[in-house]
Amino acid sequence: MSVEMTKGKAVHIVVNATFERQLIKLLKQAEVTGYTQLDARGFGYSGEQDGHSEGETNVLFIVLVTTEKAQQIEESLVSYINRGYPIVSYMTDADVLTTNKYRKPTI
Amino acid sequence: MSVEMTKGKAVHIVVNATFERQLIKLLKQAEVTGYTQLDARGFGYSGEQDGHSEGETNVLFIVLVTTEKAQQIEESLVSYINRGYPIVSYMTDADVLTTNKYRKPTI
Amino acid sequence: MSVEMTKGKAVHIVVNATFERQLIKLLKQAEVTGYTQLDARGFGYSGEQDGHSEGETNVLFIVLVTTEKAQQIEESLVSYINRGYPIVSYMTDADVLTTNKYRKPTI
Amino acid sequence: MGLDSLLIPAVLFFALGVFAKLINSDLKFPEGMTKGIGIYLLLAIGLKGGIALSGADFGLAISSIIWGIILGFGLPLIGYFILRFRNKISKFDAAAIAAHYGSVSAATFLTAVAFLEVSGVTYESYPIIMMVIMESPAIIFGLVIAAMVRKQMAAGDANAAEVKTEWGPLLKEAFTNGSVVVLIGAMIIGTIASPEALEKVMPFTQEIFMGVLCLFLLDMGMEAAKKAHTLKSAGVTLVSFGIIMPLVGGTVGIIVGISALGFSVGGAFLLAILSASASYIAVPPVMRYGVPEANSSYYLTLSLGITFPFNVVVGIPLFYQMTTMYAAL
Amino acid sequence: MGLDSLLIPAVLFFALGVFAKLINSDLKFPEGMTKGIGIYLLLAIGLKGGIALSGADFGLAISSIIWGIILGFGLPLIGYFILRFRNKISKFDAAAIAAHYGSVSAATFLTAVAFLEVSGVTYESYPIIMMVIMESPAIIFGLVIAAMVRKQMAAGDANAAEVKTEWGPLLKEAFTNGSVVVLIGAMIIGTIASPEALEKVMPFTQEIFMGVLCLFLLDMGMEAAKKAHTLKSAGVTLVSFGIIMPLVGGTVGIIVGISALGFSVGGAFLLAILSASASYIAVPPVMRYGVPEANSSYYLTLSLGITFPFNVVVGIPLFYQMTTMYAAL
Amino acid sequence: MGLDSLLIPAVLFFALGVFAKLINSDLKFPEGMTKGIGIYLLLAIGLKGGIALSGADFGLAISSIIWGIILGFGLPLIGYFILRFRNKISKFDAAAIAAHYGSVSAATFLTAVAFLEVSGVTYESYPIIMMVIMESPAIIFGLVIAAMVRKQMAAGDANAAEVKTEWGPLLKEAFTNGSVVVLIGAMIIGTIASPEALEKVMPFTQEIFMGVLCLFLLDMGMEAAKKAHTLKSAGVTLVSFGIIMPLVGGTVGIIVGISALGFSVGGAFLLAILSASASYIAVPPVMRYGVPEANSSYYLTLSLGITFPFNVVVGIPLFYQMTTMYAAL
Ligand SMILES: Nc1ncnc2c1ncn2[C@@H]1O[C@H](COP(=O)(O)O)[C@@H](O)[C@H]1O
Ligand SMILES: Nc1ncnc2c1ncn2[C@@H]1O[C@H](COP(=O)(O)O)[C@@H](O)[C@H]1O
Ligand SMILES: Nc1ncnc2c1ncn2[C@@H]1O[C@H](COP(=O)(O)O)[C@@H](O)[C@H]1O
Ligand code: NA
Ligand code: NA
Ligand code: NA
Repeated sequence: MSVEMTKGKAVHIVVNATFERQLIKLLKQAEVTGYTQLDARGFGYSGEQDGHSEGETNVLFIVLVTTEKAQQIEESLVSYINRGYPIVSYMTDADVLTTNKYRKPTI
Repeated sequence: MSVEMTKGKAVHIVVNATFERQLIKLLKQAEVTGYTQLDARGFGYSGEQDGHSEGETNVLFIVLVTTEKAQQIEESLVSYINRGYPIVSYMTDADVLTTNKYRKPTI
Repeated sequence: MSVEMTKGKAVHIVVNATFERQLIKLLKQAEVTGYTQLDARGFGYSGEQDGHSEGETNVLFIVLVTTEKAQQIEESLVSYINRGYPIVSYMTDADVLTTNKYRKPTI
Repeated sequence: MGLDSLLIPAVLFFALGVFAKLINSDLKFPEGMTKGIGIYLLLAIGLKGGIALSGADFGLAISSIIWGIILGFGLPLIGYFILRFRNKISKFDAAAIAAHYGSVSAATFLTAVAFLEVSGVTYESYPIIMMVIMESPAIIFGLVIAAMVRKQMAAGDANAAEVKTEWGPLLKEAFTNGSVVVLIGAMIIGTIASPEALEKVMPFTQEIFMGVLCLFLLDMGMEAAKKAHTLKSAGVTLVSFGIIMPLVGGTVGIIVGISALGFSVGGAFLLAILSASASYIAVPPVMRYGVPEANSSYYLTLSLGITFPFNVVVGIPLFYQMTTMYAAL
Repeated sequence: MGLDSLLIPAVLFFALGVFAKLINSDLKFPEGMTKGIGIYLLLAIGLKGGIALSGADFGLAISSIIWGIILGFGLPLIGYFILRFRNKISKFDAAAIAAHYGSVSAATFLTAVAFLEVSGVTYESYPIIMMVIMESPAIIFGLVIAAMVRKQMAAGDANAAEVKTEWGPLLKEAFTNGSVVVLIGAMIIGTIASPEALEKVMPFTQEIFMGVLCLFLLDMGMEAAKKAHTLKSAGVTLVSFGIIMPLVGGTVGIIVGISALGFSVGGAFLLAILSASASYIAVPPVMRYGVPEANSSYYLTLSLGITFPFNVVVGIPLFYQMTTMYAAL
Repeated sequence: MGLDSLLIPAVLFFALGVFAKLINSDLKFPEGMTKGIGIYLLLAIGLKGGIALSGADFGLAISSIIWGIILGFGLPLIGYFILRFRNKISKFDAAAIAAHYGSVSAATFLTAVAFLEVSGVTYESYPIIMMVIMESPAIIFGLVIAAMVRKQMAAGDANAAEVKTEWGPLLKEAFTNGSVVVLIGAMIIGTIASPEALEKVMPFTQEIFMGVLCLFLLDMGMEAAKKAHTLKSAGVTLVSFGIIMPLVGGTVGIIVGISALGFSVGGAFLLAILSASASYIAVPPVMRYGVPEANSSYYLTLSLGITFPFNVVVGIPLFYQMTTMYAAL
């Protein structure tokens, strides 16, 4: 037998650690059922983020959602990017394992 | 000249740190040639995992494998999810760089 | 309204922490506009990397670029892999959020 | 006396931590800092116990160990029945939670020690051995009960094979648990190492100890406050258990300490604290892995969010009073 | 005297850190180590201040607090106008940078304390209170100015709603900031905790303090050198501001310390250092989140890359001389 | 005497760490904790050396440095030939491994110091300078040999350009290596800083030193046991090298210490330990990057999994005996 997977999107969002709380708020507003966070460093328009202090640390969020919700989340980020927050986001197709007695994660 | 890449899957598995050893066992049983681990935090059905103590830390595994092996790994997770372990997994298509004199990684 | 996303590649590169500086040089040579780094552990041909000391730590780089640049980056890695450096790389399709007044990130 | 316990810096820093989270401060210890301090505290207290032991009475040490094992299995059993009493808590949850209360909280113990030292009350070193001993039985208890429940359910279940427990690895956990190894290892080292050599490590393990404890409790305070947020999800039954169980355990501890082991007031009080306290470092990971069927968000909410603050603020002065009175009988 | 300040181990380790980065060494502190040490330093200095306070003069304490608030708002205002003077720096950048200079650098302050102790100069404890007080007003200043600038711009802007500032959370930052909470909390604990209990934490918070500071400054030296790399991107105006502002602040601090508060040379000198120093731990994250329009790479380049080294190497001996001379008038 | 060395807490904690991994305990230090402790140890020992140096004999210091360089190049050369003797180990592996044995292990050295202090044996400070000196030559040795081998191979190779070594960055590593910078930097600071100021950092760098070392060795014990797991993959030749090389190095060290430098038994013994010990912190990362052709899993298996435990358990008492006997000739 083979498990059937649910097609969805893995939305990746890189933000500065100081924006972490705010992003979680946005994700809860978008009613995601869960997310995964990874501490990261990086480089971009706003220079190098070497993780030395909180303000210089990035956080990578991975959120498994439906294509619609993915779109909705990306939209919610735009205004913040325009206000100057260093936010980079991209999404990839993802086959999510939902064959389990809880049918989770609900994407 | 351009390197040719091998088509495969990048299997992502998020588990609680206390399940790390067991997952590695499962991966070795599935005869994967390697894996990458990242410490993570997150949120889901079993609440918030803030990384404060071992039991509240997640680990994200990324495993490059063939589509068949990917299926096999996902299957091996189901029974554990059904027993209550907080495990979330998804896979994405991946073009793996195998053009090297070792032809590695063998996915 | 819906944000339009730019199609590109998310290049993933796993290297030993001792190769971090060199990889950043390579990425700058490839003129990438940014990258994200995550500290990682892992297992492969060169054994287990448990993150205990610098030489046993991995770093996962994620770079958002165009398909051409992705190819170019992968090529630049081959000679290093052939010289014995433990490097594993793969790329996935990525829809990058570039709808913002800075039109960033330039992939 | 009660008030005094609140004037111990360690306790005040715990309060500061709680306060910081209540006002939703962004104060946050770097990843791993608390784990590191925790290892230090266990190492230091283990050494202290070992040194004291080298000059201790063998017979009393043995009976302390035996009583430690009895309490280690007895307390979680009591806890389990209290939890199952009104059949509101699932058997798995009851087993996992009971295990936390059978085990101990080193930080609570250390705060109690600080309390005694400030109050200038002497105490025996035996409770330290008992603290080491009491880590493991409770873990075994929780894992065994859970396995039995599983078998029970599997009876009327087709794919029973699936739920087969691997005893070995699970029971191993009870003895190879990191905290247990450091604590018992350091104690042995404290007993066998040459005294003049031990002298040289004292500045690190003894002199700066109380200060480091303050840092640790500051973080514990923040964690406790965070867990308290999830109280409502736990429900009245569990929350009240978080208060009742330490009272029961503390009382048992006093009786055993005074009547069974003939400890001084200081020693019996420390045993009361051990019995009243619930683990939130050693046991949770073991239950997470060993009893996945239990709701993991309950453990820490109870042991760290309710019982720990209760013991530090109410328990320490209360049990001290009770011990003094019981000893005076 | 000037030379002496450079013979303080803490300062020498700062130099070592700078040197390590200049030769591009791979020396690197593990993630979180500096954050952890930072919490320790704040906790220790807070306690020290609190203990000193318990024996301090109430009236003078109050006027110190009031002057702390005045300087906390006054200094960034001066800084803002200096920055905006030639209209080369955007209003947002000016507001964010000025906030850093209104606030203080604990490490600079501690190095100054080390300097005094080595030189055997006594000092009052009031500057420590002022250090606590001066963290917040500057933060508020920066956030308020930025909000005003936003409104101004929004005036001629269609989607103004979007830029609406949420005052609550922003101002909260000024008081719930982690550094502020630890510092003020530890100070209160130092005042109310029982002296004999505090005795027990001294070995950790006082005796090893200067040594830990060396470790901290070693890392700060590396960071400062890293930031210095980005100097050219900052431009002449900003770089010169990083030198001018501490001179202005230091002078103001001396005058207030001697003439307004009647401090001794030691106390006035410490106040000068507070006024001259710029924050690089507490304020940057707040500005990152609160004033996203400002270029974040400027703050640390200025406060850590220029002003901190300037104060440690030039400022400390210079301001000490100036204070002595002014006090002699 | 031999037994005594095993009663040093530091050694016992090393044993505890080994034991913890043997019983497969889940004990684990948080990420970065050991790196942090390592920086502290280097800083403290560097300062100690510097302070001692300020009162040392210049001539003897110079000859110590010269002999340090000679040993730093000589020992890995000996090691390289032993490894290549039966042509079973590739040239790259031989070069990389030899480099580890030319360099030193600070923890082994510190354990030896603890051994002397407990035994009440005095020792000169020169070995500390030599420890600093001996880090670099071995690194250069390994990189140079590897580069030569590469050229050799490239001779009959089309795309030789590809393997061209960038000398600059590689050799830089030998001198800008983090451990070297902290050690030599702290030593200089210890020499030039004002004594009264250094007094203030002693509680941190000297008093708690031996205790911190215990924590460090606990983790080293766990790592050593982990590496030992991979022994079989290393093969007999390498494993035996891990025992033979320290014996050779130690003997050379004793002779140089007594006959060439005229050290006391304590000093010569420490030099023997330096020569016998293999690096597992500074050198591995350099070889990983500089000699990618070598099998990286060998280095740590040998230096940490075999040679370190051998030196701590067998080497320390053995070399002490040998030194005493040789000195008595
Ligand atoms: N092209 C890119 N690929 C991957 N990550 C990026 C890229 N550009 C920016 N980032 C990440 O997003 C963060 C913020 O980007 P920026 O706003 O450009 O400073 C950086 O610190 C990186 O971690
Ligand atoms: N929708 C989701 N997207 C991304 N990660 C998730 C999602 N749901 C759960 N996770 C991750 O999986 C872990 C366990 O999930 P759960 O079993 O739902 O508690 C969480 O702590 C998250 O790190
Ligand atoms: N099949 C794989 N899937 C995911 N990550 C891998 C795989 N193989 C190797 N890696 C990662 O790449 C690193 C170096 O690989 P290697 O050169 O095979 O030792 C390993 O430590 C892993 O983190
Ligand atoms: Na208990
Ligand atoms: Na200031
Ligand atoms: Na050596």
